[in-house]
Amino acid sequence: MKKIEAIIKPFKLEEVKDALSAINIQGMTMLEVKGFGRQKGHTELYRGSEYVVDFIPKIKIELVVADDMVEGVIKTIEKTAWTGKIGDGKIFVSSIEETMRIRTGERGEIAL
Amino acid sequence: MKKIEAIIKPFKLEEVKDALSAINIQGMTMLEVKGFGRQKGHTELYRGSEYVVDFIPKIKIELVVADDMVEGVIKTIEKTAWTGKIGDGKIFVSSIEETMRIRTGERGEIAL
Amino acid sequence: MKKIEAIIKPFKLEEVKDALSAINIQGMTMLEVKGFGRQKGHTELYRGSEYVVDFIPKIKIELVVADDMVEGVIKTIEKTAWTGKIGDGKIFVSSIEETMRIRTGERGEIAL
Amino acid sequence: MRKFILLALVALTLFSATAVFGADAPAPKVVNSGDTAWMLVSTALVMLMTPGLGLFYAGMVRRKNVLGTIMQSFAMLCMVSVIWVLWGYTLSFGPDKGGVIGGLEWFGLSGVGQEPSDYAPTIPHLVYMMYQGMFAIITPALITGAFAERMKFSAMMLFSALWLTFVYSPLCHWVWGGGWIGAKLGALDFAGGTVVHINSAVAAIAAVIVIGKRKGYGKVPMPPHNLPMTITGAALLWFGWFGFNAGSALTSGGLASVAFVTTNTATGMAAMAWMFVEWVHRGKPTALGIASGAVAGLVAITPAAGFVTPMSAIIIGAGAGVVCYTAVSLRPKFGYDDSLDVIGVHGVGGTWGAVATGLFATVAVNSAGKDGLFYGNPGLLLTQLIAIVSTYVFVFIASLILLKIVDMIVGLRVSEEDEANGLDLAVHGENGYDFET
Amino acid sequence: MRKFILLALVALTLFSATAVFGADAPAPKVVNSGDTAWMLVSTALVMLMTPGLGLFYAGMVRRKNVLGTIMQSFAMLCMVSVIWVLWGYTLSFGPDKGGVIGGLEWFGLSGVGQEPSDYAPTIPHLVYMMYQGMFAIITPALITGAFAERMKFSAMMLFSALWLTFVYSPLCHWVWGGGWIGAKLGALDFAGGTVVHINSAVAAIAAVIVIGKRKGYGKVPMPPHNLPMTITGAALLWFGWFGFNAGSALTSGGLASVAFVTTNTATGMAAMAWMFVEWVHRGKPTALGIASGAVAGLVAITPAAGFVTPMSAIIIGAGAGVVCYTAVSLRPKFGYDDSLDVIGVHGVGGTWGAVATGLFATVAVNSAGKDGLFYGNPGLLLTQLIAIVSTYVFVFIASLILLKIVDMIVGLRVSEEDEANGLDLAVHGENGYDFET
Amino acid sequence: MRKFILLALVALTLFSATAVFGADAPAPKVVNSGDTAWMLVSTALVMLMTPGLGLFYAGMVRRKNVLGTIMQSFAMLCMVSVIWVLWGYTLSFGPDKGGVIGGLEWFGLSGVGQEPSDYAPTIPHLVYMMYQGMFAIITPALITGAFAERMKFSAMMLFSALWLTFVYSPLCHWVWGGGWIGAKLGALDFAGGTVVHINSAVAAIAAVIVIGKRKGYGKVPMPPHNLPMTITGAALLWFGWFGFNAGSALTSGGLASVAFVTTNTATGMAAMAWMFVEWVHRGKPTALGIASGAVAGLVAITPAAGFVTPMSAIIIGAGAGVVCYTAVSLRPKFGYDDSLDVIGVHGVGGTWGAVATGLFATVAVNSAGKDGLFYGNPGLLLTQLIAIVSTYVFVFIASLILLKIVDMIVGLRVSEEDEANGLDLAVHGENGYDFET
Ligand SMILES: Nc1ncnc2c1ncn2[C@@H]1O[C@H](COP(=O)(O)OP(=O)(O)O)[C@@H](O)[C@H]1O
Ligand SMILES: Nc1ncnc2c1ncn2[C@@H]1O[C@H](COP(=O)(O)OP(=O)(O)O)[C@@H](O)[C@H]1O
Ligand SMILES: Nc1ncnc2c1ncn2[C@@H]1O[C@H](COP(=O)(O)OP(=O)(O)O)[C@@H](O)[C@H]1O
Repeated sequence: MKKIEAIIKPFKLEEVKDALSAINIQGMTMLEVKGFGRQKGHTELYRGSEYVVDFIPKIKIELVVADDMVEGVIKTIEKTAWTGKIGDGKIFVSSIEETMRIRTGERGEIAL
Repeated sequence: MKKIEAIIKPFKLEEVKDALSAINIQGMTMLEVKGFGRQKGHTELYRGSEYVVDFIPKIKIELVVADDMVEGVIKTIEKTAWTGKIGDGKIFVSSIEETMRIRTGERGEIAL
Repeated sequence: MKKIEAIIKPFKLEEVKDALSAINIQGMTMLEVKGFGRQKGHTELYRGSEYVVDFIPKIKIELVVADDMVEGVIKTIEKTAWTGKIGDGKIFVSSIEETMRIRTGERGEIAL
Repeated sequence: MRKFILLALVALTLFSATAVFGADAPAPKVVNSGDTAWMLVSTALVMLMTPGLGLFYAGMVRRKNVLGTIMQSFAMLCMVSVIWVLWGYTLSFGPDKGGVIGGLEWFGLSGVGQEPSDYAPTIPHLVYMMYQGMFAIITPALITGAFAERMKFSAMMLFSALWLTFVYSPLCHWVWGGGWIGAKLGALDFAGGTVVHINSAVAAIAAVIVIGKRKGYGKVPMPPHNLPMTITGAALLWFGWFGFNAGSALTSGGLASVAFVTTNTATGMAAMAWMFVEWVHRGKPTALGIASGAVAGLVAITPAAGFVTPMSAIIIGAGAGVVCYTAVSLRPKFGYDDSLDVIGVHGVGGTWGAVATGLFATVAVNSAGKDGLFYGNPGLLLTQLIAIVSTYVFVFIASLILLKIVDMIVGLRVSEEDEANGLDLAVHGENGYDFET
Repeated sequence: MRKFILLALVALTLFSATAVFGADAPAPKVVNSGDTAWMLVSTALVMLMTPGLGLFYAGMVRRKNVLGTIMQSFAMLCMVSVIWVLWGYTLSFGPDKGGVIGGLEWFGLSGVGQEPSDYAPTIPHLVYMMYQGMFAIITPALITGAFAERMKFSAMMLFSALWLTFVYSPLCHWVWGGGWIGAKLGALDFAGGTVVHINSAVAAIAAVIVIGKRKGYGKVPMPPHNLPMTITGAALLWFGWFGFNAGSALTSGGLASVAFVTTNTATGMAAMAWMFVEWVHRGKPTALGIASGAVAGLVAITPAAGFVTPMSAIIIGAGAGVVCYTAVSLRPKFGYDDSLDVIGVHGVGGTWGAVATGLFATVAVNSAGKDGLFYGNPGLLLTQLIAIVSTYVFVFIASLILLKIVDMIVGLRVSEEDEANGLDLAVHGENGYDFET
Repeated sequence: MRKFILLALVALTLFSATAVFGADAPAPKVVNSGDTAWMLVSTALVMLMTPGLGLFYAGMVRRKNVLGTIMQSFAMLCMVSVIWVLWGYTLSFGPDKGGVIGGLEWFGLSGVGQEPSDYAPTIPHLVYMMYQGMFAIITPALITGAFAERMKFSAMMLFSALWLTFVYSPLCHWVWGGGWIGAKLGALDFAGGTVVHINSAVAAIAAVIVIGKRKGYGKVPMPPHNLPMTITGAALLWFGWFGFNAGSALTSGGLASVAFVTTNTATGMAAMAWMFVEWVHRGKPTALGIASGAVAGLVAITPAAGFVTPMSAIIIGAGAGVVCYTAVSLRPKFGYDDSLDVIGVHGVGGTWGAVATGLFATVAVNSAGKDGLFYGNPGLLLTQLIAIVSTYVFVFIASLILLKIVDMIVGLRVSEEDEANGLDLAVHGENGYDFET
């Protein structure tokens, strides 16, 4: 099993989620994060002064999937989260060794 | 060392934390997330209209533990986070290669 | 590629981020978390009663870097996040198998 | 205390021989401290409604637009405060020019002083002017709910300044300033059903047609980001509305009392009605529903407040809850994106209130009013309908023209990217909340 | 109004032969514009207290219950606004029937008009009615703090409607409507220590007994989710309470001033007292503490406000801060779950205030009052105690019965799962905040 | 106004056999219900400003200090409410001792009762006392913005109690209590430009010098955590300021109306000016900017409100927006950390307002006032400057001394660690928000 972590622009969440549902992804977890990267932040104003805010609101999606799903998921996220502008985000893939569904105690891919 | 990530129902946090403390877990990190899964979300109302909210508030607990603790932790979480209803959540286990305690610079299991 | 997760005290974020920028880290993701550890929480007051709050606000920084950067990043975080008091936090390192930049579709270290 | 002095004077005058002023002479215009106290307070209360509206609206938008939304109301308070004393008041209430508009004689408040005016013979003219100014402030602020989350701030400001001058001021003059609707036609509008609510809602119709929908409207959910803020706003609106409606008596006494009671009663009833209809319809009573119902009730009772009995107010309120609920719950069926339901609440509620005034008004409550249909006078209903329809037509056309002009000058809408990122950051360079540090 | 009097006086004096009214005749009931202005404002101020209470309470609950909590107060404002004009006012203040209840003669406000009543001879009867209505609104809203985070909304509504009819209305009649406690026994309650605070707190006792604890109470922490909201609510309560207490003079003059000053002084002192006691006891001065202390002070001074000197108010306030702090800090020791300390603040504070009135009242402040124990009249203290105990007994039994009835009809408590998920989503289908988009 | 009628009647009765009181006798001091109603309301409005200020300030600090900040204002409301009735009022307004201070004759309000005083002959002395008390409450609360996010709560309390006694009370006496600035020098300060705004800002200068910068100031961003809260606070300030300025007429009539109108007009104009200057300077109109501009306008019009025309108010407002914007945008250039710009807004705005009073005042508006430079009387400007400079010198030195004393006794500043963790948790043992459960 693999864990896919995708950092995307917040307003793309709905689209990405729908596209993942469409390729039969049944579970995922989402959280608000702040990103720092090439998209260099923006200036905010405070009583006539400017200050740079480096961290930009992003959404991170985490999904654990069977190995053979990885490529499909990555592609789907790439397609739907893409705007072509700096800051579209990243996808990271890593290994998951064990999974359990709390409700049933099932383990392994069946628990996803 | 292994990292255990558990996604649970928010109102179970206190119980899970206490049970983990009881089996001598000395550290963990918790964050608010939103989950999408078989528990299919709920409808919310807005001035006479209904809309479906797919993402449900969940709590994610992350703990890094020595390999021999993994099974005990999983069991404990399973037992205390369980309600038997859809949406009880998942546990994912993955490998951690290195750990450091910032305060002391210690590395490896001793740093947990 | 490795993923470095560092849990630090919130007021150290700015310093850590600046130090990481200084060693040429181009991207990272940050999120608010709550930590439970040796730093045993604090008491809060509510109308004459005290209750213990175990979870303390922390910041988690996640960065994925090329393997040869790991040691430098860890050192930098250790140096800047350090106060010497309990609760300075942890650094965890794990493996990332694949990375993609959504904007360009690039994969691997070039995508970081 | 005062009574004793009066008694003493009476006793004295019993021996005297001359009268100060005859009973037949026109009522002298003297400032009454009690009336003035009430009108000063009412003015302050109505002022508070605009920031209250800002909270009401801002709680319903997405987090990324909270400042952009709250600021639209706040900016109306600031900008119209200045416009009103310069040219707004004189256009609306200055010496009548053919029933159409006020003259410029009172430009910059020239001639508007501490002495009472004909509009309100017991309070300083300045208080009357300021009280009316607060109505001029909230009316364009109400419109902003329709195009929330996508309009340029510069366009909003320019449009509002023009609209205040070319739509609000004439209409206000027609109804209250000696113009044709109030003085000649004789339509009743106690506190602004036509001037404030129908007016802003019809401008809202024009705006949503011209400006178009929010990106993703109808596809992605756009949940309110802070409902406690919205409820707080509704509470401040209710509180301030006592000034709006009971203040419209322009004196402190029986008429103000009636308006106060009808306002509170209709509002409570409308909130209950909306809540129960939604409960039956959707299975749950909502917090946004009860708050929205209260606002619908406040809107509907506005034109009627000083002309109807408290029992009629219950019916007016119940009607408002039901028809406004129906209107907003049908909104998704229409193609337009009236973000915060200005049309459904202020348009529908305001129209219902104006019609209801034609039904329930009675001279038993206010001898300066008229009897409505249910008190044997069908004529008033007709009058009310003429006033309503005229307002619709005038406001719609005029607002449309102004919007087109503004669109040509500065463009009405922010870029797609700015809309996606939110107005707060894109337009104002600020972030509503930062809970991290 | 005043103008009319002057004109009338002039007209009469022209004939110079007869006196208008003899000095010995009962004071004529004429509307005074200044008194009316103050009472209109006071009514609006008391209205604002209920949403203020909603904020005060809602900030203290967990996030998942914020709307459910704020809505309980808001719904009281809406529902009681209607009930009051229909039957609440006449039951409370209608023509007395044997000292026990008001008759139904004023059902639907029939006979309640723009002329003054015997209750307040210088303001329109409608204003008096509405002012009293605002008290009837906030009293059941106060109770909701006791069963917050677990009661069904439907049950809360039904209970409140019944309670208003069968508990509030009679008690209010006894104390202020010509019933046995006020008119016969002669107990003093300037602005509602018995009628509002003890009343709601005793109902709260009944409620927490019947409804039981929140799941996890005493085991898991239930921290307040938004203390700035609570402090904002406390500030609005303080502001509105000027209407509550100083408005209870029913006129604008010296008595209102005294009540205003005693209210502000006792409140400041109680807040300081609570804060310092907690500081000593727990090592830190808390924001919730100072806000709670202020509310305790407002409660305690309520029955005494128009009967005591500002210096006595300092003592009353200090007492309130200390006894209420002690009461709420002992709460965890008792087995009951009074979620937001209605009993500790309103019950204990209200009782202390009613007793203190018996100690500190002086006719030097208010000639319509009485002297208390410290002014040489131990009788008043006894009278106050009788009033307090009678209220305890009546309200407790009656509330218990009503709760049992409601429990049988709709059930008092939400399901365990709904309680875990929070009232907002489960009962109202809404989410208080959404800071993500 | 009413007084004039009465006088007229009296004059007439002079032809009759007996006169009640001669025209030459001093005006009788009788309570007027309308004036009293307005002053009761004004007092309540000014009270609301202090929690409003708490919100205004607390929204601008970081989340970890929200309670610590809001509580500083709330604690001022509580503490000064008590101090004022004990010794603050008598020091400020008690019988004059050599133009320097009030005597202790009215300690504990002895002799301050329901009858009018010489300060305000138509309202109860108690109302005048309480109205002034609300000014004494907000002034030290204003200072807290300067040292926000780092001062010990205990030190803040001690400093404020001393400062109220040794700085506020004398200065207030000098200007309004019969002391040398008002009664002898003849400087004009309608509602507190000197007494409230310059006073607090100069104390703020002393405080930021003594207490030093926040850790990280100028290096790490310290963004406001809740701007909707700040805007809500600004709105409450605006609302309450009607009591502050129009209430300073001490009667309900023409003068109050003028002050009301100038206040609203200057505020709207200042907000627009600030917003547009920032828009030009930084490219975007900000929500914090428009709100700050409104406060700057309120500050600047304060000393002038009852002495200038609405058209002058526009100029005063525009000036306030521009100069205060300039001042705060230059702040980072100065080495001091005035956290929430007390100096830039209240110091600069208050000074501009006091100067502008010397320019624009006219007896055409207020016969009890004076003509300013632009009405041919350069003397007033000089007088104003003397008053301003004297205030600067006295307040700066006295505040500095008090701060040093407090520093020696309890220490002014929290530990570095407490500052890093935030005042809420470290000092008050509380957490502002908890959105998790
Ligand atoms: N090395 C990294 N490790 C973790 N997160 C990263 C890393 N690089 C980028 N990110 C995340 O991805 C987001 C987008 O990256 P950015 O460099 O701004 O643009 P792009 O994805 O177009 O190259 C950042 O805001 C950050 O959250
Ligand atoms: N494949 C997955 N990857 C990541 N998170 C998941 C995945 N599946 C489920 N989750 C998380 O677990 C939660 C519970 O899953 P759900 O399918 O609703 O119920 P159950 O755990 O009872 O099968 C989800 O809300 C989501 O946060
Ligand atoms: N085993 C662990 N797994 C995950 N997070 C941990 C673990 N131990 C500690 N943490 C995180 O690190 C933070 C600091 O740890 P703590 O034990 O308090 O102090 P220290 O780092 O000085 O030993 C905790 O608040 C928690 O967020």
